[in-house]
Order: sequence, then C-alpha cells, then structure tokens
Amino acid sequence: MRRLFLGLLLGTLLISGLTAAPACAQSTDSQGAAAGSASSSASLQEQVGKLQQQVADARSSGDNAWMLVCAALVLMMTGPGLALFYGGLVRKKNVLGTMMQSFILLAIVTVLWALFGYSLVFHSGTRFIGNLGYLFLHGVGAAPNPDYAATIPQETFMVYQLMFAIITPALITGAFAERMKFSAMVVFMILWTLLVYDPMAHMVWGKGGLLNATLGGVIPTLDFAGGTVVHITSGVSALVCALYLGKRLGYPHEPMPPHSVVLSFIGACLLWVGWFGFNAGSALAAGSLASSAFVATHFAAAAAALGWSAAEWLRNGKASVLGAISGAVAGLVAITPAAGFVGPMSALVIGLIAGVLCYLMVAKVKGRFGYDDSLDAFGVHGAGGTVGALLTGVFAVRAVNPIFKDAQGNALAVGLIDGNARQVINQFVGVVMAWVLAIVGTLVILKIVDVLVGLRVREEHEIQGLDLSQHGEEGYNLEV
Amino acid sequence: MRRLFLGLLLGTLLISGLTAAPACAQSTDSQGAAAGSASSSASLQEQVGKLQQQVADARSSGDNAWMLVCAALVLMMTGPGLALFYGGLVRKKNVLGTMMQSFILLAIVTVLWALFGYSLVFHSGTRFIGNLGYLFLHGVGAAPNPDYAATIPQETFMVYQLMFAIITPALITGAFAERMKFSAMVVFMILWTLLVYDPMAHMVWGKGGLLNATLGGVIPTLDFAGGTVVHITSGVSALVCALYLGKRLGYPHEPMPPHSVVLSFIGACLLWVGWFGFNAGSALAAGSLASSAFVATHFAAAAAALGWSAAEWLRNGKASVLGAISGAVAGLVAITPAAGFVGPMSALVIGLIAGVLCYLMVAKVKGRFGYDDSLDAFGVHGAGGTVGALLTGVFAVRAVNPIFKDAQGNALAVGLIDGNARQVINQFVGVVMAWVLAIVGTLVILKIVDVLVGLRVREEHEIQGLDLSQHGEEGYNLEV
Amino acid sequence: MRRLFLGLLLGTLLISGLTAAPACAQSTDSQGAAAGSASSSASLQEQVGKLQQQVADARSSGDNAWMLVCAALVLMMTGPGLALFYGGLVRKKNVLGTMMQSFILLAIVTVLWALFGYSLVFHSGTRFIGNLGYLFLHGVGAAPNPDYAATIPQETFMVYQLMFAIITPALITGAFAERMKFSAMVVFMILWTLLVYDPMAHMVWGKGGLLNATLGGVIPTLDFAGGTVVHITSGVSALVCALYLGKRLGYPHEPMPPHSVVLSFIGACLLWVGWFGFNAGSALAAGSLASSAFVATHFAAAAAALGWSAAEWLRNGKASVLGAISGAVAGLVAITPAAGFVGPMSALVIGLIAGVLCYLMVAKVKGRFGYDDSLDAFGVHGAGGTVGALLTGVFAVRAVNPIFKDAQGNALAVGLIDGNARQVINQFVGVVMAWVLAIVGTLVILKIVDVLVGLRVREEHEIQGLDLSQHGEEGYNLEV
Amino acid sequence: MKKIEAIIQPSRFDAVKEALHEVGVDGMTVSEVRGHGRQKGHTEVYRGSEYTVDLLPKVKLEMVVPDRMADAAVQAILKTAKTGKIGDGKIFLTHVDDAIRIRNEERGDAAL
Amino acid sequence: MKKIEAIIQPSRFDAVKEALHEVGVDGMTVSEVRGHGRQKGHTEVYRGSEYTVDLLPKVKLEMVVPDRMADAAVQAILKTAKTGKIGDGKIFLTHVDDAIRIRNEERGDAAL
Amino acid sequence: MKKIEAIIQPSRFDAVKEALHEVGVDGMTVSEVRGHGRQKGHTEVYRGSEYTVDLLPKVKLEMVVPDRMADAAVQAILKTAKTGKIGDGKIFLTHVDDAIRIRNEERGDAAL
Ligand SMILES: Nc1ncnc2c1ncn2[C@@H]1O[C@H](COP(=O)(O)OP(=O)(O)O)[C@@H](O)[C@H]1O
Ligand SMILES: Nc1ncnc2c1ncn2[C@@H]1O[C@H](COP(=O)(O)OP(=O)(O)O)[C@@H](O)[C@H]1O
Ligand SMILES: Nc1ncnc2c1ncn2[C@@H]1O[C@H](COP(=O)(O)OP(=O)(O)O)[C@@H](O)[C@H]1O
Repeated sequence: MRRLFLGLLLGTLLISGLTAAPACAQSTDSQGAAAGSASSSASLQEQVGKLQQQVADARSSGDNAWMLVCAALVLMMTGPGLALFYGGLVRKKNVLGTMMQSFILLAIVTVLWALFGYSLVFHSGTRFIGNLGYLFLHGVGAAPNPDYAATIPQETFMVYQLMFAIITPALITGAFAERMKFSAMVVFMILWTLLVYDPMAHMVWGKGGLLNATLGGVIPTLDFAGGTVVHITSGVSALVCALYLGKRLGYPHEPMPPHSVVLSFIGACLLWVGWFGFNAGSALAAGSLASSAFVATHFAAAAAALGWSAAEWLRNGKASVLGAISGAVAGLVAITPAAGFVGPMSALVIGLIAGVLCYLMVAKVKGRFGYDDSLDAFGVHGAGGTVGALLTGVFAVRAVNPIFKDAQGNALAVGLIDGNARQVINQFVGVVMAWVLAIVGTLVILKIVDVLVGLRVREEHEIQGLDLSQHGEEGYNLEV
Repeated sequence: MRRLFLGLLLGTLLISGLTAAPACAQSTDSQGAAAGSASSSASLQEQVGKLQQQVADARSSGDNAWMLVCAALVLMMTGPGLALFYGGLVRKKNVLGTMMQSFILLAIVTVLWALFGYSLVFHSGTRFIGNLGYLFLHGVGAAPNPDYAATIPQETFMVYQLMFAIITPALITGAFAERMKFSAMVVFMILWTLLVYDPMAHMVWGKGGLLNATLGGVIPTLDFAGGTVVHITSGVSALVCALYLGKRLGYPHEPMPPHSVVLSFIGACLLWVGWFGFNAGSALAAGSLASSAFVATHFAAAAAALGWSAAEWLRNGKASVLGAISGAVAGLVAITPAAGFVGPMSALVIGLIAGVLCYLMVAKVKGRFGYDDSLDAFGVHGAGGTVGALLTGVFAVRAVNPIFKDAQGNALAVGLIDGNARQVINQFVGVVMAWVLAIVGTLVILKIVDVLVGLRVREEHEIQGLDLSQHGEEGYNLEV
Repeated sequence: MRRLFLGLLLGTLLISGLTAAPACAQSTDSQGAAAGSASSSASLQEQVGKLQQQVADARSSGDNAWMLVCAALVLMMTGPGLALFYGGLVRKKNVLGTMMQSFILLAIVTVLWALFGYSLVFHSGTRFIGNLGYLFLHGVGAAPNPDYAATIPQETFMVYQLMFAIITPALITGAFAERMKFSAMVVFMILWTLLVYDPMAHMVWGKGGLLNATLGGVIPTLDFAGGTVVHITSGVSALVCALYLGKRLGYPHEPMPPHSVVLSFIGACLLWVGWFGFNAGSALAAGSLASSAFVATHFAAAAAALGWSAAEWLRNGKASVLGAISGAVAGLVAITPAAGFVGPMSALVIGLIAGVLCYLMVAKVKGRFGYDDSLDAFGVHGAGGTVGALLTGVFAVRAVNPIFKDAQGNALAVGLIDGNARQVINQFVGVVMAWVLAIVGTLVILKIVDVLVGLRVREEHEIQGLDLSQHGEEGYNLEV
Repeated sequence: MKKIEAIIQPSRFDAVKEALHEVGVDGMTVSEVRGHGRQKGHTEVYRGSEYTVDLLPKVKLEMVVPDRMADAAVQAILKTAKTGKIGDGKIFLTHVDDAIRIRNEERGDAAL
Repeated sequence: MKKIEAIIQPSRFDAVKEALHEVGVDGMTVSEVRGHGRQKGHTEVYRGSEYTVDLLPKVKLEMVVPDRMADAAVQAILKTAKTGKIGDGKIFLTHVDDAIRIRNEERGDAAL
Repeated sequence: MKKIEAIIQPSRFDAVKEALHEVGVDGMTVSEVRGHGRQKGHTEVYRGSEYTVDLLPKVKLEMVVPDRMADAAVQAILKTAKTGKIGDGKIFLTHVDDAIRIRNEERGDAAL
C-alpha cells in the first residue's frame, strides 16, 4: 500500500515535470462570446434582432432547466416516493408487489404516452378527448407549443406531463393493495389510462377541453396541478376498486400494521420534495408564479401535518409519525389544484382543513362504512382532492394569478374571496365531472378485467403474499 | 392476457384509422415568438427598452429555477436526509421518535416563519432582531428584495431561507435523542427558534445586523451559508441539552450501536446532495459564485471523508462506513461558512482538517468528558462549525469573492492568506457571539420547558422506547 | 501510511500556497444590473453593448443552474443510488462493505480529479491522454471553456465531469462484490482511474482525443454521455475482475439471494432519476438538446423495463421486481451513448433491445460460462454499453443533433438510418478500443495489486462478511 | 407439568391464541421459526438464477402447563390450527421438571 | 444434566449474562422471542385503527448445565432478572439425556 | 421418541440439512439464534466507541425423531457440521413424550 502510493505520487510529479510546460492558455475571456461580440460594422438593428433571439434562448434556458428538473422530481414522486410510501404501509409479504405496481406503471404509461396518450390529451380535438395528431409524438420536438408553454421545447412539456399520467394511476394502487393479481392490474391500468385519465386530462388541460379555464373551455374550472385530473380521478376510482374487490382476508379483525413506517416516512418526504416539481412546475416556467406555487405547496403541507397531528393528539393523546406524514400528503393533495392561485396564508388554511378532514375520513368515516381502502387512497386523494378543488374556488385571487381577463386585459376576480362566487360553482361542476367519469369508467373497466383475467389473487396466494405469488421473490432475505 | 393484448393493439390501430386525419398543424415556428418579433415599424429604442425587461426576466428565470431547486434540496436535507441519518443511529425502538423530531420541525418552523419568523430575521430592525414589517409575509411577493437577491422573487428568497430555519433546530435533536419527551421537544423548539435562531440569523444575514458583512454590520463576519448561524448555534445548543438532560439509561455501559447504518448511509448521501442547495444556493443566483461554492462544498466533503477514515484506520486498523459518512458530514459542516469565499484547494484543506478534528472530538474528547451527546450533534456541528468559521477567516480570498471593496470599487483582501489578518479576529468574534447566544438561550429555554412540561420521558418509557411511548407506533412490524 | 499522509498534507498546503495567486477575475458584477434601467442619456449603442453582456449572463444563469443540478443528480446516482442498488443485492453481511466501495470512491476520485485527473482528461495533450496544464485545477475557474461548454463556468463543467469519473469505477464493484479486500479495492481503483478511465475519457471527450467526434479526433465516435467511456470500460473491467478473482465461496451451489430487493428498488429509482442529469446534462446546456436527451433516456428505461419483464414472464411465468428494475437500468445504460442523437421512437427500440439482451446475458450466458459477476456489472453495463454504442451508430440522426457538418455548415448524415453507414464502423472501432483498454489495463492493475496487497479477503473473512471483517461494523443491529 | 410445543401456520396464530385463552392457558412464549417437512416450498428466481426455498415460515408456541391442562390445550390447538393441508404443523409434549416465576420465585404449578 | 430455559426482559439480559458467567455458566443460546402472559401489552394506532399488542419482546436463554450447577445458575438468573414487576419472566427446568460437542464429539457433562 | 436440538454454524446449515435428508430425517424446525460460548466474538467500533459482541449468529435445528433414528441423525449432523474449530456448536438430546400431527391428529412415531 505504502510503496504503491509513493510510486503514484512520484509518477505524478514526474509527469507534471514532463508536461507542465505551456498549458493553461485558456485565457481569452469567452464569457461574452456566447452573445456574440459587438462587431462595429454590423448595423445596430441587426444586433438588436440577433439579441432578441438570444434573449428568447436565454429565457428558454432558464425555463427549460426548471421544467426538466421538475419532470425529474415528479418521476421521483412515483419511484421511489409513492412506491415507498405505499410499500411501507403493507405487510412485509406484499412489499415488492406493492412497489412493483408503481414501477411497472412508470414503464407502461410511458410507452402508451409515447404512442398515443400525449396526443389524446393535448392535441386539440373534441371537448372530451384530443385527436391523434401527435400519434407517435409526430411533430413534438424542440419547438415550443405556445398554447401550453411558449418558452420551453414541446418535448419538455410532453415529458413533464407524462410524469403526471404515471403517478395518477399509481395512486389508485393503494386501494386494492395486497390482493389484486398483477396481470389484472396491468390490464386495468392500461384501460384506465385510456378511458379515464386521458379524457379527464384533456377536458381540464387540453386545448378546447370542456373544463379548460383558458384555452376555450365551456366551464372554466381551475385546476393548477391536478386536483380533479390527478387526485379526484385516482381517489374516487380507488374507492370503486376497494368496494368492487372487497376486503382483504382477515380485514378488519386481523391486525395489518404497516410493516415499515420507516419506508413510508422516506416515501412521504420524497413525495413532499417531488411535489414542488408537481405544483411549482405546473407554472410551466421559472417565473414568480412558480415561486408562489412553491410557497403555497410547502405551507399547505406543513399546516396539514400539524392539523392531522393535532387531531390525533386530541383523540388518542399522542401524535403519530404515520399521522404526521399522512397529514403532509393530504395537504399536498389539497393544495394541488390551488397552488398557483392562492396566497400563502390561504395555503395554510387549506392545508389545515385538509389535514383534519382527511384524518376524519380515514379514522372515522372509513371505519363506519367498512370498505377496505387498504392504504387510504380515497381517504387522502379522493377526499383531499375534492376539498382542494372546491377551496380553490374560494381562495383563488387575481393578485396571485390574473387568469381571467376582460376584453381590455384587466384582471377579473378569480375566486370567492376575490369577488367571484360563480367560480365555486364551476369548481363544483368540475368535481362532479371527475367523480362521475371515475366511477363509471372504473366500474366498466373492473367488470371487463374481471371477466378477462379475474381481479383477485387466489386465497392461498393472498395468504402467501404478492411478493412470492405474483413475482417469485421476497422483499427481504435477512437470514445469513 | 394474450387475447387482451391483441385486442388493445387492434383498438389502437382502429382509433388511429378513424382520427389520423389532418392534425399536426403545429407548424408555425414560435420559438422566436417569445422574444417578440422585430416589427420594423417600432422604433429601435422601444425595442431595446422591451429587451431590457425581457433580459431581466430571462436572468430571473435562470436564477429562480436554481433557487427553487436549492430550496427543495435543502428541504430534502431535513426530510428524509437528516431524519434518516439520525434515525439510523439510534436503537430500533427510537427510530420513529427520532425521525419525527425532524419531521415535526418541518411543519412547525414553517408556520412560525410564515407568521413572524421571516420578518424577525430579514426585516431591518435593530442590530439584534428584525422588526415586524413582514408579519404574515405582508409585502413578500413576486418582486425581488434587492438587499438580499435582486434577481429572484422575494418569495423564493423567503422560502429558501425557511429551509435553513428548519434544519438548524433539527440538528440539535441528535444530542438529546432517545430520551426527550415529544411535547417538551415541541415547546423547546418553538422557543429556541424565536430566542436563538432568529436573532443570530438576523445579526449575521439580516440588513443592519450586528455581524453582517455587507449590509451595514459593525463587525463584518463572513458566513456564507451558515457556519455560525446554523452549525454553531445548533451544535453548541446540542451540547447544553446533552449536559442538562443527562445521559441515557445505561450509557455508556450498555452497547447502543446504530440500529441501521444503512439508513444513516442513505441519509448522509442525501445530506451531501442536498448540501449543494445549501451552500451553492447561498450564492442566491446561478452565476459562477454558485459554481465555486458547489466545487468547494464537494471537495471539502470528499477530503473530510478521507480524513476521518484515515484517522480511524490509523487508530483501529479499519476504516468504518459510519466513519466515512460522518467525516463527509463534518467536512460539509466546516465548509459551510467558507463555501463562497475559498478556492478548491483550500476547500480540500478545510475538509481534511475538519474530518480529523471531528473524529477526535467524537472518539476522544467526548469519551474523556463523558457527556452523552447521543448522535454527536456537538462533536460534528459544534466543532466542525467552529473550526469552519475560523478557517473561513484564513482561506477567504477576493479572487473567489470580492466582498470587501474600497471607495473606488477595488476589491480588498478578504481573509488571512489574502492579506487581511483582521478577518480572523472578526470571525472569532462571530463565533463567540454564537456560542454565548446558544449557551445562554438554550439554558434559559431548557429551564422553562423543564418547569412547564418536564424534559425527559419516564424511565419505563425510555426503556420501552420513544416510538411506542411517545407515538404509539413501531418502526418495523416484520412478523408475518 | 502515516508518513505518506503527512507528505500529502504538506504537498497540498504547498500547492495551495503556490496557486492561490490571482486567478480568474470574477466578471463585473451583473447581478443587480440585470434589470438595467434604460438611462435615456446613454447612447443606444452603449445600451445594446451592455445588453449583450447581460444576455450572455442570463443565458449562463439558466445553463449553469441546469448543469449544477445535473452534477448533483449524478452524484446522487453513486450515493445513495448505486450504493443502494448494489447494497440490496448482496447478502446482509456485506451490505456496508458494498456500499462503502461506492462511497469511498466519491472521496478518492474527487481528490484525484482535483489534483490531476481533470487535467489528464480535458486538457489537450496527445491523442491518448491530456497533459498537466490544469494540474491542481490551475486556471479552471469562472470563465467558460468554449471548447467544451461556452455558456457555463469551467468549474461547473469540471465538477460535472468529476461525477462521471466517480460513478464509473463504482460500477465495477458489482463484479467483485462480497470478496475483495477493502485495501485492495482502494489501490485498484486509484490505478484504474489513472490508467483506464482517464485515457479513455480523454480519447472520446478530450480535445484532440483519438475518438473525439467534434474536437479533432481521428475516428469520430459518438458517445453522448458515456457508453464507451463509462459503461464499456467499467463493464468489461468488471468481467476481468470477476474472472481474475474467482467465484465467491459456495457459488453457485449456495443460494445468495439479494438481502433486500427493497433497497435495490430505491437505488434503481434514484439511478433513473439521476440518469437525467447524466444524459440530459451531457448536452452541457439547458436547450432543446437536453430535452431530447431527457426524453430518449426516459423512454429507453421504460421500454427496457418492459423488455426484461416480458422476457422473464415468458420464461418463468412471472415478472419479477428485480427484473423490472434491472431492465430499467439496462435501458438507461444502452441509451447513454445515444441519448443526444436519437429520436424518441428509436429510444424505445434501443431500450427494448437492451432489456431483452441484458436479461439473456444475465440469465443465460453467465450461467453457461460460469463466471461469478456477482451483481452483473458486466451483464448489464458491459453488454448494455456495447449494444448501446453500436446502436448509436444505427439510430443517430441529424434531425436530433446535426453534429457533422460540411464546409458550408450543412448538416451531414449521422447514423445508419440517416444514411451514414460508416458511422457503425466508427462506433465499432470505439467499442473495440474501450474493450481492449479495459481488458489490458485491468489485468495489469489486478496483477500489481495482487502482488502488493492481495486481492481477496481471507476465507474466514468472506464467511464472516465484509462488514465485520473489513469495517468492524454491522449493517443492522435490530435486537433490542 | 408439561411443555407443549406447537409449530403452526402463521395465519392460524391469532385463532390458536384465542382458543388457548379460552381453555385457560395464558402464558406462552412465541417465536418465528422456519419449518422443513413434507410441505413443498416454492421457487424464487433472481436474475435468472433459481433457488428453491424449502424452509417455510412457521410460528412456534411454547407453553408449560400443569399436567391436567395439557389435554385441553392440545385439543384447543388442534381445533384451531388445523386446515387439513400439508404443513399444518406438529405438537410435541415433553415433561418439565420445574418452573419458576422470576418475579416472585414461585415454583411448580403455581408459577405457570 | 439439566436444560435451563429462562425467558427474561430484554433490558435485563446483559446483567443476567454476567451473573451466569460468574457462577461458571458460559455456554448458552439466546433467541428473541415474544411473550404472552399477565403483563398487559400496549395499543398501537395506525391511521385511526387501533390494535392491541399483547406479545411483548422477551429474550430466551437456553443453557444445558451439569445437574450440580443448575441451582447456582437459577439463583444467578433470579437475582439479576428480577425487577419485581409483572412480566419478569419464567425459568423452566428439563432433564436432558445427552449433550455432544460437535467440534470434538465429546459427550455428556464434558461437552457443556 | 427423541428431540435432537443442534446448534450449528450458519454456514454449515445447507450441508447438514442435506445429510439429515439422506438418513431419512425430513421434518425439522429451524430458528436463528445467537450463541455464547468459548468462541470469542468480535469488536465493533462506532464513532470511536468500541463494543464487544460475544453473541454470534448460529442456527438451531430441532427435530423429533423415533428413538431408533436418533443415532443416525446425530452422526449425520456431526459429520457435516464439524469444521474442527471452536464454535461448531452442540447437540442436545431429550426425551419427548408424544408428538401429534396437526393435520390429521396422528400421534406418536407416526406423526414424525
Ligand atoms: N420431526 C419433526 N421435528 C420437528 N419439527 C417438525 C418435524 N416434522 C415436522 N415439523 C414441523 O412441522 C411443520 C409441518 O410439517 P409438514 O411435514 O410440512 O406437514 P404435515 O405435518 O402436515 O405433514 C414443518 O414445517 C416443521 O416446522
Ligand atoms: N406457561 C408459560 N409457558 C411458557 N412461557 C410462559 C408461561 N408463562 C409465562 N411465560 C413467559 O413469561 C413471560 C412473563 O410472564 P407474565 O405472566 O407476563 O409475567 P409474570 O411471570 O411476572 O406473571 C411471558 O411473556 C411469557 O413469555
Ligand atoms: N451449555 C450450553 N447450553 C446451550 N448452548 C450451548 C452451550 N454451550 C454451547 N452452546 C452453544 O454452542 C455454541 C458453540 O459453543 P462454543 O463453546 O463457542 O464452541 P465449542 O462447542 O466448539 O467449544 C455456542 O455459541 C452456543 O450457541
């Protein structure tokens, strides 16, 4: 060791002696170079013209940097974020099966999106679904699509939106955890993406969609980052799944505590971090709207964590870790539609409400109705998404986001506290649409899949666990 | 499965047949659009005026993208980073309780910051504390605050600084791990934030603060990213807590090995990654100063990991994983105040010193004095922060950061090797201020909390563990 | 060891003394200026001149933000990403030892890079290795190096490239997992970095390197983000190591299942997320090329996960989680050289091929030949890297990246499907060079290290596990 | 007094515990074990390398009871642990010489 | 020879081990078990659904000793494992027919 | 019938299992235990604080066999578990009163 090391050192010095020579010429300042040196001969007008392009590029560079990072953050929400959050909540024998459901969606939804999903959502078409102009991503390249985001390549927009299409179905998996066949899950999700997610996303975010607030929708619904599109559709579909599949064997008599709150904790934290990409990224640029949405997101998560914890403390005399992290997630869910429309103090209020409400859903309502929403996908995402969508109509203000304008370009009132009571009704309509689509779509799909492949694993497989029965593996092999 | 697949394929083709029609019109190149097309009629002056605003926006977009990402990174340092680092180091029965301490601070400090914390630190006021001009974040919005960061929305600055206010108290929890009541911790931390963190941060970073190096301070202390504000205050307070609370039952006779070095490893890596947001983000823009701080941060971490490992190897004949990751953290701590002032080779030296020194603190000094700083919050953050703050006075150079200027705007010497011996004294004063504030403040608060709610858990609760006794949960339920 | 240590310290101080000198003079403060108020008195020309600098700064701010984030992401790939991916795959008794191998490389390679590595790779020199002009990072500062990246500080470029130099040797550790001495690994890696990585990286990416496609290479090989430089060198060296060291005790009779697929899952997801920094970051700016590479990366990973899973399903009747995540990694490996050259549909194809192929390598070929590539470093990185490098020659198109130009600046065909069949041959030459260098270099180094310190741990240490025998620790202490 | 050692399916544990409680057996010590027997295991495949797991998770109950209670306890276990499938487990009976309650040093049947 | 099986509180384990060492008992086999008895457990609540844990962590020591050492060993355990609270555990004594040291095939008391 | 309890090195487990299979012993129950004996442990150091681990991982096999098979089983274990180094473990033999197969309530040797 010693000899070698000395040798190395010597060698290094030797080489440095041999070649140290001229070297570091790298001197001429080239920083300005990028902008082009002001050649005195070129007319000023030419220079300005060139500058305009360069400024656009510079702007795009900042916004694109931001949006690519946000896309990566939203990917991180599904894997490892959500996979861990859910994986920790199940019993040890189902940890891999549960995480796999999120992971395979990463793969499947990506391919579907590339082939036709993006087109169905974001190409203009009918009020309910886009057409196939972007089939195989035809025409989706470096040029921005100014309808959606004028300062970033459309490819960036496409891949960012893809991450939303991935996590939405993944959220549902919490409802049927520990008992659904892997093959059934795969078929279900392919259909669900096509029949529920794509239409809903088109209606709210697609050009000409029925509920689109800025691009020609009939009922302008506010949904900044996916309260209706992501959380209500997934949460309500989750409830339908839980009811259709029935309870896990032994539920609720047998204890089914989380096998590792530690994993869930990691997952929840990564969800929180990733959610900045989700919500602040939905500004689609790195301007001050992103900052505002970032702040609202963080504040709502914090307030909701406190809300849930306080509710638990009052009821059980203790605040649990699972409660605190669940509360944070509930707050993140509820602020999602509102993030780019509300001020920081409103965000605190929304978070607080969501934290307490979702706690009650999970700890009281679920018990009363007796359905087995195993990991509370409905209790958190369905309920949190719904209340968030409605409160968006209450707390949205033009000071944060002047989304509605009159003919002269003056900002109009946005939400109830801004003076536009109507918006609450619009929000309500959006919520109802999402609920109805989710319920009907999911029921139809479940029926189909049930007939085709069967939904539930066999009883002995459920006892053995998904890891072994569905994937032939075990999560942990801790014996020496 | 096979049939379904075929069906799907068929369906897809069908749809594509029905709608393949015209579509992809998306042709007009809109890339330039962002910059405004050079309408020849507009006067050049107008164009240039417009450009200036657009350039400012473009610049802001890059800087804001960076700072929002950094804010997310610093959040990730606390959760899951620090929570895992600490959570892995305790015994299994305390893992959730330990992680919860970090997590609840995420929530609590956020709310305090929104209500008055930001104002107390960053509004101008006295030399020791800001006034309440930003109460409830009044006036903190999209417009930059040029005193602190001219190119990003003040909201971004606010939320970025919030992340520092969160992690600082969280660091302290390492000292009283495995024995403090959750309720006592909550009260302690609320008071600590108010009485120790806010004043110290105002003094060093707030406009008009006593130690502020650029905004009218009396004793210009260099603290790029929080050597005094974050690490000394937390590390020294940690020592006070450890002494006041006394040892854990059984310490040091009973073995209390980390229950999962694996968790700590994940945590340490995430701390390292997040620390780029902490240090390079403290440039408050994405210019070359951020790059320089990034490099210094990384180099110090690497050198310190080697330093600690080498010291261990010499003493025990083996380099441990816990040693290597602890060393990296020590290096990150020590480079924090220096990151934006020193060159890369100096960063290596600072890291190396910190790695060896913190090893000695933890492995020798602690044993000699016999206090039970359970997870070495003082040994790493107190000691590392102190040595880093002092070495900043030694290694800071104007070539990296021309922070001091004479009347003509010429850069003056910054640190000792730059020719400014005085700075070492200034740094020393800053260090002493931080130590004194931390000791006095923490003692007072501990006394108050002890009287109000009692600090330590009951003996049987300590044996049972915090997870069950404080939160009614277990970290792992691995039985089938 | 001790003496050496002192020597190093001394040397470092000396160097820091010698080079602290003037360095790069921090371009005039442009922070506040960004908004620049149009002073009516200034002549328009002056305003435009100033704007040009500001535009360059704005552009740099976006690109630098992006590249710093990418550097952090690539760091995250090694730690915790790869460390967890590999750490989960070994038996419990080796988890720390395995993770430590990645971690210590973070530290060691960083120091080597700072001292001379960067210079050897990126300074111009011979066709095979750079010279020492950047020794101790002399002259590597805020100014961009326009040869490589005109819009970001060279320091950013340097630290970004460092992250590649770290992960490459770390990939090798999968081949000799569970049986190599820690000291031997350290020496091996120092030599390997110097003798294999630095030359190969210089040849492909360094100015004037033999295979450099744009900066004066003789055989223009396309390698966007490291198919040859990173994956082939590491994967092939891994195979050599596996053969040279021999099998683990008990292999293949004793079962050696992964001790925690859960850890590997987290690692794989973080690798996926980090890989965006790796591949999209290799655009070295936040423009549309980064977006394109981002999309290609994501698509290949998804398709490969499906490919591997489908192959497994066909063969075993089940798709495993380990298979899906291994597939994703294989796709990421294969797309690495191609990421910035191919369209999204090609990326799907490349991913699919890589997923199936690497599955066959690992599940069939390895078994037939009987070498013990413990964690399949060769099967995934060697095979995936090779097929990726070759397919880059097939699928690269000028529409994505007009890298080859004629004298008039018109884009020429790039890959086979673009009409340039020759490129496949160039790619083949690049691949062969990488294989040869890796085989010869690794063999020589292994021999040296074997003689100097011995490669394998003693038999009883192998049984006891690396954690205890090499580091005196255990990964988990779960007993109360 | 007798020691009853029952190796049972983990999924039957709660029922068995309840049944024992009903016949008056409260004290017991439980451990996670793995069983090897006629019940065939399963195959796991990791990256193509198969391996057969023939050790299956079981729960072992140990309880020391006064001689007169042994029968009732055994019946309670049989009633609740039986599913009729291979792998249901075994019960072993052994003579125990003495038992001591640590708390108060009681001995014999009184200690149980 | 006798097998002494002691189920004790985990927190007392170190002390017991030491005491046994002092009376000359070195060899023992230790396992993590969960105990069910009079000691009442605790309640855990996860998202509002409570569940009662009545299996508490215990440590089981098994040691086979020559008959003449049994008493001393039992006394050592009693002395150190007793806290006087419910849940302190039990000691069981059983007759063992033979012991073999695998290393050298010694049998009987010599093997212990 | 006899209960054979063998505490062995984990690394020998597969070989032992195979050897037992060959002499006709199929049913067994396995648990992870930690052993304390003459074999000296190791030292772990965490941030400079050393601690000695003198409990080493072992595997415990328990099998109840008809009296006539006991010898063969013991021999099979001895043959395969022995490495000749301290820490190889022990075998204990105890008399068992009865065995019951839960599945079909068979008793005695038939249940084994
Ligand atoms: N002779 C034995 N000694 C100890 N444990 C046994 C014995 N035979 C069976 N077992 C335990 O009983 C469990 C069930 O036995 P098995 O033969 O699989 O089913 P069955 O008893 O229904 O035929 C095994 O997994 C093992 O733990
Ligand atoms: N009859 C028994 N058979 C086996 N183990 C027992 C028996 N009774 C008690 N135990 C073990 O002893 C532990 C302590 O017993 P418990 O009744 O709770 O307290 P105490 O012995 O002080 O009354 C239990 O947790 C269990 O592990
Ligand atoms: N008297 C005993 N009672 C129970 N288990 C024992 C006894 N003596 C040894 N053991 C077990 O056997 C293992 C090996 O014993 P040890 O004394 O270390 O080696 P050896 O038997 O080769 O002298 C120990 O780790 C322990 O688990």
